[in-house]
Amino acid sequence: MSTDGQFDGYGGQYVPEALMPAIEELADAYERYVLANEDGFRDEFRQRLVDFGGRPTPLARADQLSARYDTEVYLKREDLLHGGAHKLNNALGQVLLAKYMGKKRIIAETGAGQHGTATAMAASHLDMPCEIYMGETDIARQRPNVFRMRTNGATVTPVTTGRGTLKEAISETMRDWAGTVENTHYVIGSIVGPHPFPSMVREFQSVISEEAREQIQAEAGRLPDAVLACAGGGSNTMGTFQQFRDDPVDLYAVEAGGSSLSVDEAAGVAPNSATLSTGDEGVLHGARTKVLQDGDGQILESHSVSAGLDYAGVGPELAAMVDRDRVDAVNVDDDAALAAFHRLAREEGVIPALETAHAFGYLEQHHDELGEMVVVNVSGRGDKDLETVIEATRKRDIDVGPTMELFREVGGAGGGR
Amino acid sequence: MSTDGQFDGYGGQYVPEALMPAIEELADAYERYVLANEDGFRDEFRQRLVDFGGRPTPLARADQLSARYDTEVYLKREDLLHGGAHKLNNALGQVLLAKYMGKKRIIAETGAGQHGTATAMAASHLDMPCEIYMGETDIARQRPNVFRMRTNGATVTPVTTGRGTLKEAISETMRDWAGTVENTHYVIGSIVGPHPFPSMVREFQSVISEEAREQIQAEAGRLPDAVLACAGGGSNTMGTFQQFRDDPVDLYAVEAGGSSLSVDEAAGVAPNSATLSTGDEGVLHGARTKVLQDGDGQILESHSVSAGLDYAGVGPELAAMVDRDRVDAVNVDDDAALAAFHRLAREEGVIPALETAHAFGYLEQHHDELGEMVVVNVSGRGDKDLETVIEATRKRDIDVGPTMELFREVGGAGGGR
Amino acid sequence: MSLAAAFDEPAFVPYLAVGDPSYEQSLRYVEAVVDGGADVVELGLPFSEPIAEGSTIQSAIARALDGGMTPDRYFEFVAELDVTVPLVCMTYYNLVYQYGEEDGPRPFVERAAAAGIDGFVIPDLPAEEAGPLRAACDTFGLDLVFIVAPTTEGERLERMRELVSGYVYVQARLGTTGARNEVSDHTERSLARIDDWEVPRAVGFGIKTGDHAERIVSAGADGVIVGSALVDIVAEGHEGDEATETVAGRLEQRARELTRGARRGAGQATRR
Amino acid sequence: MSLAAAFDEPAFVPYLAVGDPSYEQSLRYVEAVVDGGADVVELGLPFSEPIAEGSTIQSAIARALDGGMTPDRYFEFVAELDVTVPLVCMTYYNLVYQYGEEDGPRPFVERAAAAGIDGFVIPDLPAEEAGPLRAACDTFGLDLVFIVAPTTEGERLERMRELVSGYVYVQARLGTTGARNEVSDHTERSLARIDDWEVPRAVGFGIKTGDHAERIVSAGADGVIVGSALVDIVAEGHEGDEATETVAGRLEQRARELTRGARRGAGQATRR
Ligand SMILES: Cc1ncc(COP(=O)(O)O)c(C=O)c1O
Ligand SMILES: Cc1ncc(COP(=O)(O)O)c(C=O)c1O
Repeated sequence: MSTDGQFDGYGGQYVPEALMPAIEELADAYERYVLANEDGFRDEFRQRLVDFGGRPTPLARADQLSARYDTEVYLKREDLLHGGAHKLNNALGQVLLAKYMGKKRIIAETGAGQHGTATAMAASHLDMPCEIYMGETDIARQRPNVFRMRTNGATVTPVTTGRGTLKEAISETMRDWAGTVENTHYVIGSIVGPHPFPSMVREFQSVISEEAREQIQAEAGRLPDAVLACAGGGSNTMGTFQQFRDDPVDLYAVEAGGSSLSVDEAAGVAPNSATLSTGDEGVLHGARTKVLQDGDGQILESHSVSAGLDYAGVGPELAAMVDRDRVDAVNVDDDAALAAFHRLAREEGVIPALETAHAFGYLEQHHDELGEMVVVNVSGRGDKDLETVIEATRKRDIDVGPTMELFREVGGAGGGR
Repeated sequence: MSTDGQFDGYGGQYVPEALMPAIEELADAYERYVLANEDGFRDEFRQRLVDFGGRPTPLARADQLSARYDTEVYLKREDLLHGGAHKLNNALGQVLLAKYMGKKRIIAETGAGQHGTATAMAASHLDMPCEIYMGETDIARQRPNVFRMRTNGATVTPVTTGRGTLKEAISETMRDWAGTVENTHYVIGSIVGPHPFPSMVREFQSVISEEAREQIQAEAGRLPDAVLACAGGGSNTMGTFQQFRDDPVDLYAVEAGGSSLSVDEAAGVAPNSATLSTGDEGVLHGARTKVLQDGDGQILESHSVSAGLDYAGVGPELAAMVDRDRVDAVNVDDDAALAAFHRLAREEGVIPALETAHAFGYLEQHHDELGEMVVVNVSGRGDKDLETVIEATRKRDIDVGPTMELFREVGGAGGGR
Repeated sequence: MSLAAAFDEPAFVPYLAVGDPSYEQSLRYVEAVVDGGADVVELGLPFSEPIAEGSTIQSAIARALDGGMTPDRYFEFVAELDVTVPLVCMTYYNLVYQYGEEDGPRPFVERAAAAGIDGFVIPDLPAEEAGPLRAACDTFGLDLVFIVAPTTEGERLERMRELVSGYVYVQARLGTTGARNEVSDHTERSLARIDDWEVPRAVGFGIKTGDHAERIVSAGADGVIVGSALVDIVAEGHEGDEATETVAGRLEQRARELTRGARRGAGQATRR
Repeated sequence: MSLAAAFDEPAFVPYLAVGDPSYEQSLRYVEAVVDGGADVVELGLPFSEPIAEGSTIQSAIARALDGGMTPDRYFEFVAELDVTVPLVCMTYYNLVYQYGEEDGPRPFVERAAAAGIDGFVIPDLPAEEAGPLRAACDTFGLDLVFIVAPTTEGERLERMRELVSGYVYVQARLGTTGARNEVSDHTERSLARIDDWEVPRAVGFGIKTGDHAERIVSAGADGVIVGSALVDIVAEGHEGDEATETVAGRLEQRARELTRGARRGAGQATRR
């Protein structure tokens, strides 16, 4: 770990000059408030995670999966965090930090809406004005999340440039920030972006592994053999791994294999988001890291059935840990993730986010290589994914999935909405 | 409190003879396992509430509301329970009890789907086959909840008689139970139905007040002046009140005032679900209690913008407590509940269920009569209600609500689904 | 004639929902089943939440309610009926309880007695809760029939035995009402458990044909109760928009078949 | 001519995205702004994630990428350009870093030098990360321009001063690129902070008209950088499907106005 934002050459601060003072100020605030607990920041943060977020989240044995795999499988339940995903740990941390820094306004970008909803919740809770940039295509696709942000009092600003998705929203947020750095904090949603974001977000998320490490020892009397977490940008992954880094525990970052690992350079499209497995070094969104790009360095469009993993970059620290073989970068495809979604819901009564389902897809395929005891992080709940899963399941032949007859019987494909 | 199921003349067991042995067996099991902790039932139940449910849920001061009302307002966060509502406390308790009783199968009915999803989750977790009866009209209206149940492995059986809503589903479930009592347990979702259900469900839900009473004393150093909870059947209410019953604390059960408190006898319709406030004594679904009925004793169709409060009866114990003036039965109408939904989301970053919003509507209207410190139970989260709220908000002029322009701009009324 | 006396011969006891599908048609249909040989008629007073009924009778009740049936209309109906057999009111307790100004079952029972009702079956009123209604029945000289289920045993059976009058309704199998093709072998066992009761034992649930009736009576029953099989005929007639007389004819014929079946069983009955 | 020498008179420095909206049109447009008086041209090499640009230039970049622009096509373009003024390549670091077989900026710089590029502006490469690119530029004799923002101060300013060559790009106000009607009063303060630097100081962000240019130069700038105002003309022409020559004419005219404005400002400039 370093505090200068370098991870074996990954990381750094590749941002427009106008933003440099802001991220230097942020790096300073990070060290003082977050690392050194100045003004009791850390204490307040932890207390709010309890009071507002519902921490600690449980860690519990999954009885049916344990039997199925003849492996002790434990679930870390970030799906029970307020908002339904681990995202709030970070959003709350950053909004609170912005408050300590005297900032008056919060901005963030969001693709699927998970980070945007977490940020809007945190900003509402801490009474900070909040503006969320979101591509207009994503707004149309993610209506419920847009409404959640709006009800939390956030302004949702449609971004109409380009295809109207995450990348345009990121540019737009950067642009806003470049013009408003003095009073505004930009809440980045994963361990990506320029230093101090990767370290800071990891720090906020590490509460996951802090709890999990204590809980597994209390419940099982020992450390697990392996820890699994899905990886998009990697905040959930790093948060889940952090306290196990110095332990003899195998760490698996499960990426979205999408529909295929091969790339269509001509179209500029990677039909996956497996950046750790298939990307190579580049500079994206403020940091040197692994990136899905073509030979020229143009960023590819990534794809995954799970919107929250659909990103062409990955956190620099995670990239470095993979290069050092401390973390295994693996991936499962859309089909396996969908099957795993249904399996966890049916066997354990926990409906996971599609992102999360990737980790369980890997468990299904490789459980006999993971040792005797495994902790899997349930990074979020799947309520947000129901429509996607209904559609995707209908198109496929997934034997663990429920039949869709009921939906056909009553009201046809569009449902009776 | 009594264990014979009588509450000042309310309660009892008005069920078909075929079910009597089952409910006697259940009453016996309730006394042995639940009350006397035979075979460690209670311990296992409590542990599973922690591991699977995510208990304890937080109790925390709502800073913005406290300032707004110049009253210390504390939120008890049942919305953070697995599944998103207090319903799981009861569903998990009953499914576990069924297991202790040696039953092999779970059935339940559901209207809006909250109780059905909680039951399906609990049954999946405890590996019990589960069948949920649901009116076909409700199935069409509550597609996401139907899908949640299905993914949890439950069979969802459409009920096609009558109008295809909750009342027909209840009859159908009773009919199933009458034919399968020997191996099947019927999980009733509120403190209604024949003894021992009202007492048993209250017992399972009383964990809410057990925690809240300890938490408020730890955090605020004293008992609150008032406790507020919304009331449909009343399980959330009784669970929230139970441990405060012997304290000098005012208890408010907030019912759904719907669009009006007056009844249209000719049409058989009550445009509200304010059973405690406007109903009178009768026998419904197995118990003597307050009921919305016409002069002949025919049950009226109730109405509320919140599906989970939309029921023409109420728990007998709660009815008795209201008659004894231990609980104040109050109500707020649809409009006030909607406004309160938006207010809580915007001010505190917590999107409540529409059911829950009724309690906050009462707080808004009567905060100056509630003393200096109030605990409000956030019985569930509002994600399930987003579509309803979008529609209902658009039809009204709610000044705390977000404007709906974004939704008009992008994709029109139907959204870009 | 008293209710119990109606079971001197093995009795046929039809059930029809009053007002299904209309007041007038319903009047005619009750007369038809009486013409077909009914010894007692169970007249359903429709309640909005018929939790003990199968879907056939649920639908009949919905039709009757849609047609405007109320307790008062029901009593007019009973008064207007031109039949001589005893009549039993089958309904749910809330209607009994709510009737009239004063709380409790008494006003309802008084009015029912005046209209010509001889007894009650209240499926959601177990013996434990039946004290007030039993008392009111005694006051006005009406019978109170209880349903004995296959699962009713021990103390509960004893309590019912003390409270019952008129006849006992023996539920042949678990489940709610609804016609079945098979006559359950629960029947014999169920009857055996109440072998020594003083009231006639009428068996119901799932009886459809004369053959069923015969087998039930030969298994020891004093009568058969038939609901869904008859209500099905009403429903078909209603859906097919058939003439009242056509449907009435069919009901009468089915009633005759069932009456004959019951009587045939008598010869073979061996009361143990 | 060296980059710095181009600022002997107050300079007009236009920015255009190469390949916007097509290779051929873009060639013509660059020549037009040179004909209009440009002293240096900033040639944008389109990158898929232009995080420092406003929506005008983002759209230009998108059009260029859709038209098939790549680094190699860009270098062909530069080589083919028939102009005599110095050329600066403006792009993002990932394209610089990825080019060629070997990792790092050297192959890109080598190729750029061969094509005729005189210097670079890389908006997402702050001084802290610029070491390798500075070294490669030195090897091939190219300049490296840095952007000084209104918020750049102290140590950071010093580091930049050490690394900069050619000219310094002074960001007149916070925000990303985009034409504004008002010239910010940040300008004077920004210029004052780098009063003693050895390189010419070109001010950009938000300059649209000859009057703006005049005011900026009279506030002490050695040149004005204009992007969005020109790209807007390209965009309008593209959307209106106008003839290339019409658009080129308009660009040339605007360039002339800006050049004149800059020159006019010179008389009033008081270098402090
Ligand atoms: C539930 C869930 N899990 C995992 C992720 C991926 O998080 P990260 O990008 O930080 O790896 C997301 C992102 O939206 C998410 O919503
Ligand atoms: C969130 C929520 N709160 C309250 C209620 C009402 O519960 P009860 O009927 O037990 O009062 C429901 C019922 O569905 C609910 O979903």
